[in-house]
Amino acid sequence: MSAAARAVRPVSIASFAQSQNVRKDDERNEVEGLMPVIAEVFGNIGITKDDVDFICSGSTDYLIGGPFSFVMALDAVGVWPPRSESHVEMDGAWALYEAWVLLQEGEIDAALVYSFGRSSLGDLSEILTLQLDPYYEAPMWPDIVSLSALQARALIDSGKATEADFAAVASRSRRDALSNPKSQVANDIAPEVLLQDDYVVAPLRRHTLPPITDGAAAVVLAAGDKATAWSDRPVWITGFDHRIETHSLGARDLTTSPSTAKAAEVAGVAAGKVDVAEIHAPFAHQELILAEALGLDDSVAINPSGGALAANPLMSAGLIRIGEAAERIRSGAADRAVAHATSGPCLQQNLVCVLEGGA
Amino acid sequence: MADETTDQGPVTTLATPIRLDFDFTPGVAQSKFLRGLERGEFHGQRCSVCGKVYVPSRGSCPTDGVPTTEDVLLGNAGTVTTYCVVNVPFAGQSIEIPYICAQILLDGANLSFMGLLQEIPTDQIRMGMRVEAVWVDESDLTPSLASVRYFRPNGEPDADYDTYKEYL
Amino acid sequence: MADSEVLHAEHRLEYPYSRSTGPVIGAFLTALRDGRFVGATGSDGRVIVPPTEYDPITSDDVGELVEVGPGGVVESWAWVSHPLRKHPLQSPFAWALITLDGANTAMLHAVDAPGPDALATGTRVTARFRPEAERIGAMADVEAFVVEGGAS
Amino acid sequence: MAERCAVIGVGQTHHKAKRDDVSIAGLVREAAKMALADADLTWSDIDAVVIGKAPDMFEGNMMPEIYLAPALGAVGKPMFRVHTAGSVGGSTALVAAHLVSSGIHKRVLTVAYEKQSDSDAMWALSVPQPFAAPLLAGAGGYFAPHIRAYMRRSGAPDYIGRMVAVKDRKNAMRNPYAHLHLADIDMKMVEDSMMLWDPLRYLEACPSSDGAAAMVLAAEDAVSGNYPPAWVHGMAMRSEPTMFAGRDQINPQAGRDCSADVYRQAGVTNPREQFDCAEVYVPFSWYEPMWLENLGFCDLGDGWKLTESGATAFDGDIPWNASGGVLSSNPIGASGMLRFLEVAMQVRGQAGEHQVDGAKLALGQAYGGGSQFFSMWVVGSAKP
Repeated sequence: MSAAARAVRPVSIASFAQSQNVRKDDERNEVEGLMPVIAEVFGNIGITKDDVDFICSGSTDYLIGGPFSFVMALDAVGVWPPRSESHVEMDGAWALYEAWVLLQEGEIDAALVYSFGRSSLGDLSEILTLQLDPYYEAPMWPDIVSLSALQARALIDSGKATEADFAAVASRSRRDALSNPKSQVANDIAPEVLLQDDYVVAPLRRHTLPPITDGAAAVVLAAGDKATAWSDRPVWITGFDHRIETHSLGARDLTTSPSTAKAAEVAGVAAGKVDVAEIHAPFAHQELILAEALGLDDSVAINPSGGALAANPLMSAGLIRIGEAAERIRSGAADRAVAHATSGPCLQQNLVCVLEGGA
Repeated sequence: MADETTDQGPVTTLATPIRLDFDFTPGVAQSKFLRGLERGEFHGQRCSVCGKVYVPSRGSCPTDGVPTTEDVLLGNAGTVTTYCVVNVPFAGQSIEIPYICAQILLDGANLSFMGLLQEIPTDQIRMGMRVEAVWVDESDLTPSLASVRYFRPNGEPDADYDTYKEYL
Repeated sequence: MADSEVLHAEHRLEYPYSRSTGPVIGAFLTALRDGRFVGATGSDGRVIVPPTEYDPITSDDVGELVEVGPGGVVESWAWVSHPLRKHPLQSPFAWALITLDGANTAMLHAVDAPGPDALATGTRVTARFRPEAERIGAMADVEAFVVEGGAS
Repeated sequence: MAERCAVIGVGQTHHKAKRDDVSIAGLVREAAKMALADADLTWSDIDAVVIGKAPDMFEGNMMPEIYLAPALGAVGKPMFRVHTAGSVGGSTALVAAHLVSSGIHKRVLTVAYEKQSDSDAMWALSVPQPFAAPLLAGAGGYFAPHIRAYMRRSGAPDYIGRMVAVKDRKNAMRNPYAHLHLADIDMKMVEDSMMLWDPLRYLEACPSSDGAAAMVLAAEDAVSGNYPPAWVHGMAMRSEPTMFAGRDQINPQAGRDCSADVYRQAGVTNPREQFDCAEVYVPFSWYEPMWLENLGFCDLGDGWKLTESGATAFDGDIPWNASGGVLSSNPIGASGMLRFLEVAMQVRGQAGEHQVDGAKLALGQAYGGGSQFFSMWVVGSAKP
């Protein structure tokens, strides 16, 4: 792979901010929700919008039900004088990837990345079906919970996991979320108790599902002198890749995540000990598939933030994984971390980012 | 492949109707503007950094990226900065063509918005024309731009080009 | 301003999309209207159902169309005890990935079964088509799959 | 530090009001397979895929990279989706080019498309939302007042727009892929066409098209294909806020800054002299003189004089939109990429009947939204 041989320019996660994750942000529009997050991500390191050379955002029009929602959101930054700016109709983790690519060229040294979305406005079980094949699948309106349940069933059938394993993931995630002030769902309930939940779509019980979350997040990336000037302990991106699989669920092995494994290989996850992993697994069983694909063993602290089971703001949940992983390193709790983001039904597309603490 | 069972011809199109329902909110700042319309008033907001007045404000100053917080009550009169005459029918249109769509800069505001211009033949409209809002009856006022029936000339002399050329 | 001053409204996003199918999807939908299934041969000879213009892995153009089904095997399934308003069945049912006889990939559809105990991975099912007069050339021409030899 | 990047393959569909012979996947594959063939490559030679299009509501297919990954040879690879409004076709190409110039990938396929006949462009661009202003003017009604303001500011005579409308449609007669082929087009035909948004007539506005565009971009050590590569000499994007006090919508600062950046990278100090041709996003005829000024091909206020002189015609000294441009084909999400692709064709010498003789250096420009988003690149036959 050319990427492995290439000299990677060190880029640091210089700052991270996220909104309070809530079930419904009932008052504010996208701009009003984003402004405090943008102000915080700059304020953390004492810079302004004039200190970044590039801006990239991630969002989707279908959450608000109208075209060009990213256009209005840009007013939360104030791009005057005009800025080099781009947008992906993807999770903010991919917006961060685009900014990282530009920083690799060495022409610019800092970028703002942000993402936003109110998942509460519409019915996600209907909206997300529009991601599916528009001829064969979307017209039947198969909801995301049902599709994830097909994956969970395949995992159980394969003998790799049980419903008790799913409950253990959910229990641990929401218990860990008790120490995350930004989380939406945090509690301490034993797996045995969770297993008394009803099925939503069997074999998925209530606790295996992510919450519906409104939220936004932002990151400042820095390279060169700015990376060291803006942080006493820069958090370096040392490996970064993303991969996609075929769309047809019936042509995939749903119990594995080859795209995650490939991205992990290119990003060099196995090149050192992983202390922390922030995995974007909206459904509890998906963490098990992803942990295996990432090659993580029991020594790795998975989702100390609580992960997507504690807060799942669509279009930001992946970017937040990168930010949360970076914060573990910045605080000194970890030296090397893996962050992951996903998109599409049943983990179709996956992104892997390796972070390491520096002097 | 051979198709011996039908005389309908092969399937070439697929109808896939899509309907999604949302709970929409315009946000805090735009709600203030819309509540103002409900009272027959134009409310703008001033940016604390650059001092410009936006009507409506969507919550932020687009150039400074900070919240607009100071409420500004504007008057009823303004200037046509530019316009076009709509001659084309399109879906959702509710006015008989031809009619005039004008960019209107309210006095005291720093941004124009598009409004319907009536009570003037389409060939007599001019850039710089002074206009005023005509509101619906008080009982029909709603938190929506539909509360403004239209704008019409207010009889004042045209504004000098220099006074509005910055807003083109 | 009091919080209650913030406005809300229902917003409906609605459009009657009309999609041209192209030759391969069109052939599959035409076959459905005729009460049968076809698949397409992929680059390694695997039969893809439902067929796309391209192999789902290699992206190469697919080859000839071949008849498959109407019976098949459940590869995975999920039991919906409370159907959503747009689901194809309004009484409890299963979503399933079904590999039709003669196919090498599974397709998504609904299975009408009396209860979750009637289904397992590996269960054989068969298509229950709508009456010919109601078929229009769409996935919904198959009302649902049912367990082979089952009561429904 | 940046690696050299070249266009080594191009492909586009026949653009039509309704491509009712293909699915969405079939449409994008038509362009992508043509680009691969031009580069003499197959799907497996490609390292990554970058797609772009305008709002997902055109097709009612949310985040379409998910559905299209296997249609575009992306299985097991990185796949990316860009959306920057009308400039998206251009910015999609730029995101793809950066994957090469950053040294991350050797060969990247980039595709932009719109299959807007699945729905209706007017609907999808202005989905009515609660509390929004009543739909007063329709799509062209947004731009017509700015055209009037340009005429006032520059003193341009009213026939300039008609000249552009005729010129671009005549050019389209040389382009077999163009949507509109109006053999009898002349000034009178434009003048007789319906006045839609006074001062804008029907034939001064772009059509609504289904279509796709694709390019293969490669690093210097991965160049292949049937024609010489088109080397990327400069690329830039700029955005400014949609609405703000004192915004100049006729000559937007973002467009000026974007061109200044791309000219600096390409060593261009006199665009009219140094470029052999340009493909510029002109969806309404009057945007040619406006963008001539914004892009520095002439002094402020003189754009219409350049158009009137015939300089931008196919046989002029700086042909603009030899392909027929957006006025002749407008698959919205792909329209920007078509500008970028057409200039690559010109400097590779593969533009056929609309080839500008000896084209060596050319500018591609795309803009979007209410003229607040810009993307541009400069390509040349010589290595940068």
